[in-house]
Amino acid sequence: MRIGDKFNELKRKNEGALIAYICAGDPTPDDTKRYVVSLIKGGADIIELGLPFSDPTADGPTIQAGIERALNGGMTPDVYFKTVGALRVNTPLVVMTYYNLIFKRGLETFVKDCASSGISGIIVPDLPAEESEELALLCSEYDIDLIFLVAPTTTGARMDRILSRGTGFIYLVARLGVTGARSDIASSTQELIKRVKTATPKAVGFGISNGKQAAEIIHAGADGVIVGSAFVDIIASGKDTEQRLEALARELKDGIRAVKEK
Amino acid sequence: MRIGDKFNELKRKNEGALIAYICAGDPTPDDTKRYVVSLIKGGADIIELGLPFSDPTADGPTIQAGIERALNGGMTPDVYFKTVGALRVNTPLVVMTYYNLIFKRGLETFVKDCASSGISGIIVPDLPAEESEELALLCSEYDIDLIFLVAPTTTGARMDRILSRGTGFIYLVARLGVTGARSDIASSTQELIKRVKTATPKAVGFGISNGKQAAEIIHAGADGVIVGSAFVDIIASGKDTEQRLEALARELKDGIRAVKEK
Amino acid sequence: TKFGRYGGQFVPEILMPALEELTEQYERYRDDPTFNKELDYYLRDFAGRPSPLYYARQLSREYGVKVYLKREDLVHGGAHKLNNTLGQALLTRYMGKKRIIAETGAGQHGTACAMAGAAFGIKTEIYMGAKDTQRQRMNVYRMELMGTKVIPVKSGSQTLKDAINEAMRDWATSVETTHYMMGSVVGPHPYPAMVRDFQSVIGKEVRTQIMEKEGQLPDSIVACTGGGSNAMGIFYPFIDDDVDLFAVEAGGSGMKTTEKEALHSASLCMGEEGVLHGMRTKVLQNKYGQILESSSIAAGLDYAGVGPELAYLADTGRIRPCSSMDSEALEAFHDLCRLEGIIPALESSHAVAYVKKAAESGELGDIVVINISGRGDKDLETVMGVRK
Amino acid sequence: TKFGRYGGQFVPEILMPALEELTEQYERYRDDPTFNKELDYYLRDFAGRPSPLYYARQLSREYGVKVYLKREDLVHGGAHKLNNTLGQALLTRYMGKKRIIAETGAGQHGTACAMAGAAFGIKTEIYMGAKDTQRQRMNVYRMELMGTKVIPVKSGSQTLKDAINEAMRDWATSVETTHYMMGSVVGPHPYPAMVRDFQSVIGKEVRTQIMEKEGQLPDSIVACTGGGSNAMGIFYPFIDDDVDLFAVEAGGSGMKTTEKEALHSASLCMGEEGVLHGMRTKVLQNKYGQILESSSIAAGLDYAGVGPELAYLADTGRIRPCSSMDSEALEAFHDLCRLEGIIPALESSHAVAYVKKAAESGELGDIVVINISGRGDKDLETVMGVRK
Repeated sequence: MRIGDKFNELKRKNEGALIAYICAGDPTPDDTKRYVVSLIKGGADIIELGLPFSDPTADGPTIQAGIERALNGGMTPDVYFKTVGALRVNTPLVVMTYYNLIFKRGLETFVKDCASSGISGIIVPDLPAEESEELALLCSEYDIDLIFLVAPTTTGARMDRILSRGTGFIYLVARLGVTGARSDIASSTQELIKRVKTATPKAVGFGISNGKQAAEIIHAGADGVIVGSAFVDIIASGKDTEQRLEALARELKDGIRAVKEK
Repeated sequence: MRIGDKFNELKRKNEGALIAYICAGDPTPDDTKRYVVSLIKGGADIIELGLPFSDPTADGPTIQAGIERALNGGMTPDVYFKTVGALRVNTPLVVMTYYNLIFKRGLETFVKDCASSGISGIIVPDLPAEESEELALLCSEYDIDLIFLVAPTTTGARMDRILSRGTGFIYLVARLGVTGARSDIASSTQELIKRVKTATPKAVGFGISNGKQAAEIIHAGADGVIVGSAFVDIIASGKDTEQRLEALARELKDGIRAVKEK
Repeated sequence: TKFGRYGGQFVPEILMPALEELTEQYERYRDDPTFNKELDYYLRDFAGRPSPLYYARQLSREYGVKVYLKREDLVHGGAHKLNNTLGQALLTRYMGKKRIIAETGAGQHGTACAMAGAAFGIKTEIYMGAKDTQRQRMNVYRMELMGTKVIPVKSGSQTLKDAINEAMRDWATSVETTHYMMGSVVGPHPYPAMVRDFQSVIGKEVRTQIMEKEGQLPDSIVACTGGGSNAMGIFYPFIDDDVDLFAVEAGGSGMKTTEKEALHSASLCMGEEGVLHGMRTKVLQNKYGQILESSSIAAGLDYAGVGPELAYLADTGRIRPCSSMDSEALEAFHDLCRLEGIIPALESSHAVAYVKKAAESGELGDIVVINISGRGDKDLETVMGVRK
Repeated sequence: TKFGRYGGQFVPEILMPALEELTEQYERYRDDPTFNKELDYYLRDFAGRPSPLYYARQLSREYGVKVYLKREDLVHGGAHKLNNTLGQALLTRYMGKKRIIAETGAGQHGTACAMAGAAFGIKTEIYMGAKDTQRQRMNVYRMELMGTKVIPVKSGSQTLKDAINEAMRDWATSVETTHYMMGSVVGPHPYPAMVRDFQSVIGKEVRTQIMEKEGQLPDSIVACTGGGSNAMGIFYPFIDDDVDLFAVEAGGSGMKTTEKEALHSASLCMGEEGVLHGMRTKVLQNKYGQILESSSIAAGLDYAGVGPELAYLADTGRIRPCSSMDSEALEAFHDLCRLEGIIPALESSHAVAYVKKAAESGELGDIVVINISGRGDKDLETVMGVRK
């Protein structure tokens, strides 16, 4: 399923999107398959599947630990595409990874592999718009969304460039910082949501871990909420993982739904 | 007894002198009194009594160790003169010490104390002729011999200055080095004995430890032999000290006598 | 912002404005007379520049080539590192930022940051892997003495890699007030160019000094290369001259790699193009693009990447990448100690070692300048350990 | 050969000819243009001179007086020691001697000898108390790396005092081929004058540098004083000027003495006239003239005597002896680290400490030069230990 179709579907239902991140292969590829199902059961609308890189400078310690577990569990790009290809879900899948893995595989090969394994979008946290032209062209050619991030520090010409190039959704970085669960939603996040003027759906990530926060984000005007560390924390604990992933997804989705229902 | 008188007496007997060094107060002042008696019984003609200084740079490790024992045994200049004053021997006594102890006591006081405690001569290994004028004048005034050293490296004007200033005897340094028992008599020593042309008796020290060596020295033309480390070694061992001091003195003196008897 | 196809800015969006600002500010001040006058002052009076160019008579005789040593070991702190941190600290002041952060591995760059931070009275915080803080207790203490806060990083392998990540995270949350101090000619633009410029004082001095001593430029210049800041610093002012430039990488215990590790740190010689730490460059990586653990007896060379400009210059043939093994570097270390009374850093010993083996073939010409990028006091324990 | 009534040559006869020869040779070469040109070359290219005179902005503000730091910490080896050993090693070569010996306590002078010996290719042997060789393992290793033989002395207390004795004994048996390298302005003539002359490069540079920076001479110069070589080196070129000269001794843990020990090392302040190590000078001694064990947190100041010229200049009132306690030196050490990013030797910290306490009274005037005689990397363990 395409990301845009999912957002359109949600729009019709007057509902915000829950975008759930986990790291593929954490702790094993088979686990990932089951976890994805749990997340979808709980209400996740889009699944972001991290492809683990050895030097994840843009991730916080929680997700870094997940990435290490995945690498130790044998996750490689080859295994990744096989694992993803084997998922039979009617939910948009997005790959999140660092540029070197894409670069090393060859940009076109990577995009092709995404397309053939059913991936709808690509997020590359260390690839700013300025360096993205080649990948953007290929994504366009293979009908894959290239999703960009905007940060509270993003302004002016850079903002315009990103908004004009991003497809699928725009990933708004909730606050100055990196991924990891935080307890409050900064006013800067609300400002950012207002500042990003685009027809492309806006999803907010970084630091969201419960239904209340998710509701605030949607209430502030976002089209979706991205949650990662909170899910990865559950995987790290290794206890009742599937049930708890599903339960957290449900709590988040309920929070999101509550806003628009009001 | 004056040193000159002793050498005259020995000359009449056609005999070389044995000058025995021990460190006063090693290991206690009372021991020293007994050791002096043993040395004289064995045949020592002149006794050199070290007054221990904390930093004996001109002495070898053997004598340095004796000095440390003496200092630990409570030897001070005051105790020294008391100890020496209590010796009732008819043998010339010579004090050997470093200049700072003399300087600190006051040159005149020191020389007076020597005179009143029955000391006939002073040897100061760290006082070369150039720095000795004041002390020499005082010694002359109080009728104490100031004994200088000459070394194989001493030549020319320096030799003349030393020979003109030295009284009692001239202390010839047997070889390049510092005090300590050595097994051979260098040819440089024989040369040195020939080079030192003076009416003052010549005694050779540094590295003499047995009768054979003593004999060689006298044979080479010296008027006396100075032995220190070999005696201090016996004291260090702490076994049958008096007997062994006496026996070594006897061996040395026998060696010395043998030369002139031939 | 690129060197051929190398370089660029591969960083999270959140850092892009800071890099833009830094680029703009650096371009504003790099040729500013007031800025440069002040920097020159600190380089001279605080760091002790110029460092001498010393003719190594005994070493020359032993190696059979005329060897000059550029004495960065005499710079305050004991290495060339301070040239760069002084420049960046001054820039921090000019930019009106109030805080400096950086990461450090063995502690060399951290110490240089601490010195510069103290000299300019700017609050300085250094991220360091928790394991490294234990292994390098003295350097931690040094930094703390100079008022720098050392933050032990307990995530991951608790070493440099994790310190980099953590420092980047900090910067991402503090860019408005904080300058991130890169320690080598690596990272996203403008760092590779900026650090090169700050380090170019080395090569500029060599040019003046060798003209005074020899009346001509050297035939070759040899410098060890990890990230490559001492190499770029001494090479750059000669880039348009007929001088051969040798970038000596750490050959470690052999030019081999496994799936996860390289026995060496020779990114120029053995690396493949990739993207790491914000730059496109040559990287030691496996077939999937995962970065390999590199290896070297010299902590300062132990890096899986290399400055992008060096990658570019290697491709164009302007510099000649080569390597010395751990054992060769150790031998050269001993040579320099014994023959000249100079204890070089193990890093710099790699450059000396290359001269030792290459001199005979004549490829170095008659006059060689070796960059002695740092002193070896920090390495005595290591060398002692090897001897046992 | 005397400074007033101080100085002289109080040594065993066997050494007198060697001292005569040394005096003669030194007088021959001290003004020889070739000798001096060659020495200047080594001071510049090998040792890294001139060392900067650095205006310590933050320290000045904190202490309330304009403080300039003479940066001997940047000299090769990390202290002013090399100025002297280079001079003496060159003289050794000019005298045609083939071997250098010396004694060392903590290893600073020994290392400087080793560096100079290696630089000139002269065989070098260093006597060191066996206890010191264990406590200062790294310095022993440093010397050995540079080809110097370190001879552990097992007699007596197995420390510096015994090393001095043993080195003297060696010299007594080897004077014809061997030069004895004195490490400070102490010992018999010509050492105090010769070492002072070799160290005077410090003061000469300060004169030029302060004129450039301030257009006038400083009001005062402050230097730590153990044997006194860094003090004489910086004082001497100002001896005829209207500049106050402060010789800061180690106050240790208090200005008290027992029968055998002093809690300090303040020979100028508290010593009495005596004869030690070949010279007449002020000495810490008991009523009988036995030398006291001195004490200081700084190994380089821990000496019961002092250079005879300093004793003379103190008597004439030309220099002002004073002292800083261990605790004050430590505080100043931390000040300089934190405020300026310079880690000073604990020795030099005594000078800084005196400025800290004296600045307020105005006795130092407006412009003070402190001789930072060495860097403090060697002292980190000590300072760390105190902190605990």
